[in-house]
Amino acid sequence: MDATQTKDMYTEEFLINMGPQHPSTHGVLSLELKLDGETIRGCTPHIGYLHRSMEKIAENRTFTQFIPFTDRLDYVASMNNNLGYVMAVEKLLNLEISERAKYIRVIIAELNRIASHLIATGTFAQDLGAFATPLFYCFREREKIVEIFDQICGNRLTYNYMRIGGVMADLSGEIIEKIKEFIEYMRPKIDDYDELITYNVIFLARSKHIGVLSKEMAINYSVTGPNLRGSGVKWDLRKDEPYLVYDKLEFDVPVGENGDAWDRYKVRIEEMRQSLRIIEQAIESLPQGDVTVKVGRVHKPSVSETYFRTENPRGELGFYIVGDGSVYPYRLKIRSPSFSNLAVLPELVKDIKVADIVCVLGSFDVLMGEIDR
Amino acid sequence: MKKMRPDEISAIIKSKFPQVTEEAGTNYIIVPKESILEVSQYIKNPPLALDNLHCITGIDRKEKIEVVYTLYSIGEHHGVTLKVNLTLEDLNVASVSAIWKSANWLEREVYDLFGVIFSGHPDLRRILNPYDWQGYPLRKNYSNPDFIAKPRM
Amino acid sequence: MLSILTIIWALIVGIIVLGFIAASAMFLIWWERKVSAHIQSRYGPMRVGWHGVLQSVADAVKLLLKENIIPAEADKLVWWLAPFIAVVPPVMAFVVLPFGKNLIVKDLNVGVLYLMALSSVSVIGIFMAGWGSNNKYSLIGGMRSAAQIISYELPLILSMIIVAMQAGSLSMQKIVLAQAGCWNIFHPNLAIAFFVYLTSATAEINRVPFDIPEAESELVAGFHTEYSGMKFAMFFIGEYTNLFIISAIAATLFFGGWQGPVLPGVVWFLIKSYGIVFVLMWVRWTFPRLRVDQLMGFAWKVLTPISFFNLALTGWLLIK
Amino acid sequence: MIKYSKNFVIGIWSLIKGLAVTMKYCFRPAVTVQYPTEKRPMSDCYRGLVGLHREKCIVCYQCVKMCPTACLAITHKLEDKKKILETFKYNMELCCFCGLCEQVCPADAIVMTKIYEISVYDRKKLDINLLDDKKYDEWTHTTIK
Repeated sequence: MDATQTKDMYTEEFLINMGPQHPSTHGVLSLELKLDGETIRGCTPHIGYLHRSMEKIAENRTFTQFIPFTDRLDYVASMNNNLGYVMAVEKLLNLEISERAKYIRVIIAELNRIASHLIATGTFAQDLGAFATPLFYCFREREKIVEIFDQICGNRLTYNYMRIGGVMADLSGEIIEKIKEFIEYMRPKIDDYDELITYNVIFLARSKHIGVLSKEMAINYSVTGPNLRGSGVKWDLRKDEPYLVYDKLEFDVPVGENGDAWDRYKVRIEEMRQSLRIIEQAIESLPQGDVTVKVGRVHKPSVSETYFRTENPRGELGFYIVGDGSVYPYRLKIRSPSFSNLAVLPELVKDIKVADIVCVLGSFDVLMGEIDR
Repeated sequence: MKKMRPDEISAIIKSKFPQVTEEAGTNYIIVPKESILEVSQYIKNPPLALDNLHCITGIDRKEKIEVVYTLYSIGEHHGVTLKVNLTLEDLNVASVSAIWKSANWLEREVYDLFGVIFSGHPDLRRILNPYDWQGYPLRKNYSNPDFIAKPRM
Repeated sequence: MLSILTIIWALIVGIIVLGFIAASAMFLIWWERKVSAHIQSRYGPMRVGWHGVLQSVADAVKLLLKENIIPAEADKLVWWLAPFIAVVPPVMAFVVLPFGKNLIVKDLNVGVLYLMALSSVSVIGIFMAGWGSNNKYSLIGGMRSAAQIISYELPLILSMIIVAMQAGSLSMQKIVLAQAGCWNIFHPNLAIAFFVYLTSATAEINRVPFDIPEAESELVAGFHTEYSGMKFAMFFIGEYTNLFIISAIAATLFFGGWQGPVLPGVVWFLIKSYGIVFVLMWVRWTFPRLRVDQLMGFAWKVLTPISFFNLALTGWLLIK
Repeated sequence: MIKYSKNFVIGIWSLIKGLAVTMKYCFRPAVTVQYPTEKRPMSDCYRGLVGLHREKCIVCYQCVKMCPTACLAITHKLEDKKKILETFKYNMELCCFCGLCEQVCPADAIVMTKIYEISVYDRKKLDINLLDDKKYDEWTHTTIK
């Protein structure tokens, strides 16, 4: 075992395996930490404990059959995964969907973004030791969203709601009322989070200037989503490469200043506010019409390939689909945001305390279902 | 600056590197595997400034394996797709992980699932599969007793 | 003859105290679960008894029936002894707690000093647990605990000394009686001492926001990761008895102990103690945890200077 | 020094604000339900176990073809050129409750029921014969009363 020799103190480094069973590794992530007392000298992530071979499965499923599998990638934001996948397939098929379906997709995707950010907020506070209280508050709010989804599509976690060429079911007036109610309910709650955690002095002390991710490094590591914006890069696919009807809706892209853990957290809190704005506008301008276009049960794309990416709560979810003229994709690659976001972790945790690695990991909001696929 | 179209980007690259070609009917740029490093080096910096290596994909075309690099530029809002064709006999290609750090894990994934060897990679281990796994699961001819393909309809 | 009576008396008192400790710990565990549940918009235990009031009894029975798992590589003796050493000091502290005018086991004339001495013993139990488990997480937890308790000992003792100075005695009863006219908390210098005391006492018993020895999100469960069954329960009893002890000391030193109008002394004492327990629970379920270096910095850079300043101020006020 | 004390006061104030938030919710009614005795209302389109109206089934095999996890299996026999359902197996272990079979069925024969309390001790019980009328009796009354 190698040792570090400081002036007159001699300490031996020791290895500690954090995970795959650990309360705060957000799933089955294993971090091999080299510790010098409380200070981290090295960190090697080991992933793949949740590998289900989604890409191989996709080669044996028709395009519609694979939609339920995308639910299980990022199981906190299933709707956004559904959306990314069906839009990639629609791009491959050159399919144009109805205007109402587009608005519904935006409403649903933003609702799920709030749900996902709520979990990120709660678990991050939990990681910093605010034991369970913010997490329960977040789950209380998320429950409202999940109830809405339950009424729309009949399931509470794995929605399977988006379809190639539209959505599974229309939004009834009753559900739209519920969503409006939710917006009114949610706004003061975000202010409560600000009071309870965001500006709490202990929380600030724990998360400010921890895990600082510089702009250049974030871009070089292909970090995306709130983590990239936390580093001060104003980049949001909804603004910069608008899909669906995002270009008709008005919203801001919140960015952080220093790129530390607190900035990443704060970007998520602000994004929840912006998502509420988006939903409000989308409901107001929701047009009438069909929610699906008539397509066959199976889809036969021509021999072509396409790459399409959407802004997921965790970053940019990309699907690289190769069609060979049959009803099955020849190759389907899932570019999951958490995978690239996690890759930067070993760089950020050098020479910080062991308590901070939990903070950095929590602020990245990685999800193992998506990393391991 | 005006957003560049893919064909403009490929024209710039082609004028600089005569050895690259364009895939028929698409704007994918096919780079010979010897020159991937210098092409990467060039497009990383301005004028193209493709600073974000978004995704690396392998595609098993049975007689060859394609490695697809999807690149975007955060500042300039444009993107390009590079392709490197590898024959099954010689699955070596230079690693670009020194140019884009994100390539580190993405290349490990392609190595893990397709068996493409990225020479010059700092840490080429399997990433999703266990370290002692045999075979490359996303090859079309992969077989394993535990893997049962769903019967096609 | 006298000695036999003394022994019988000692036994009766011992049984009463132990009974109170067990009942108090169970009540506090239930209460903490209820408080946390209501803070978190939940119900908490509801099934066993009225609003789950007997839940702790059910849990105790379950823990008694559980298998006692000893890690293969553990240092057996140290590992086995640790829970007992962790639970003994809080029990011993009951000797000098004045529950009422005559309701005190033994009014030692060095009562405050005795409490200070006991509060530093419990660290040994925790450190033994961390070392004996032969688990890296436990070891880090034990080390953190030792460092933390030693750091927070100083402001704790300094703030208790200020009370002793004010009362002119180290005896707990005399301190209570000295507050007959005006509770200590209403003196500004003693109010500062109270907040220093409460903060460092929270750190002494490893509660949020100073719970780094058992920091769940980093160290799984810190020093008691490897414990199960009744040994785990011993740590729990020790923790909750400690919680009661520090609240009772605070009530005695700063809130006039058993003194109060109308109601009997013991009721006043319990009301005050459990009131402070509630505040500590409320704090626990609200705040995040400090990091280990911030925690040490807070003790040495904030609390200790304030205590010394306060000590000088009190001395000046007394001499004036 | 002034800045230090100002930060100190702001810090203490932020802690008090946090305490106020938790105290506020301490006196609000709880939002959870006492699960086995009290249940949330189910949504109309809830996707629970798969059920079958056997008289409606036209043996078109669409559900079998659509199922992404191959959990349905049908056999039929021919009686004067009419397809008669012989067996309809449903392997619940594989089912992912996606609802694609319900959506694709042209005769509305296959439906998603609202049964979700489906724990068993024997794995064989998860292999369900959908033609059995009593198949879900065990699971419809599992709740503790």
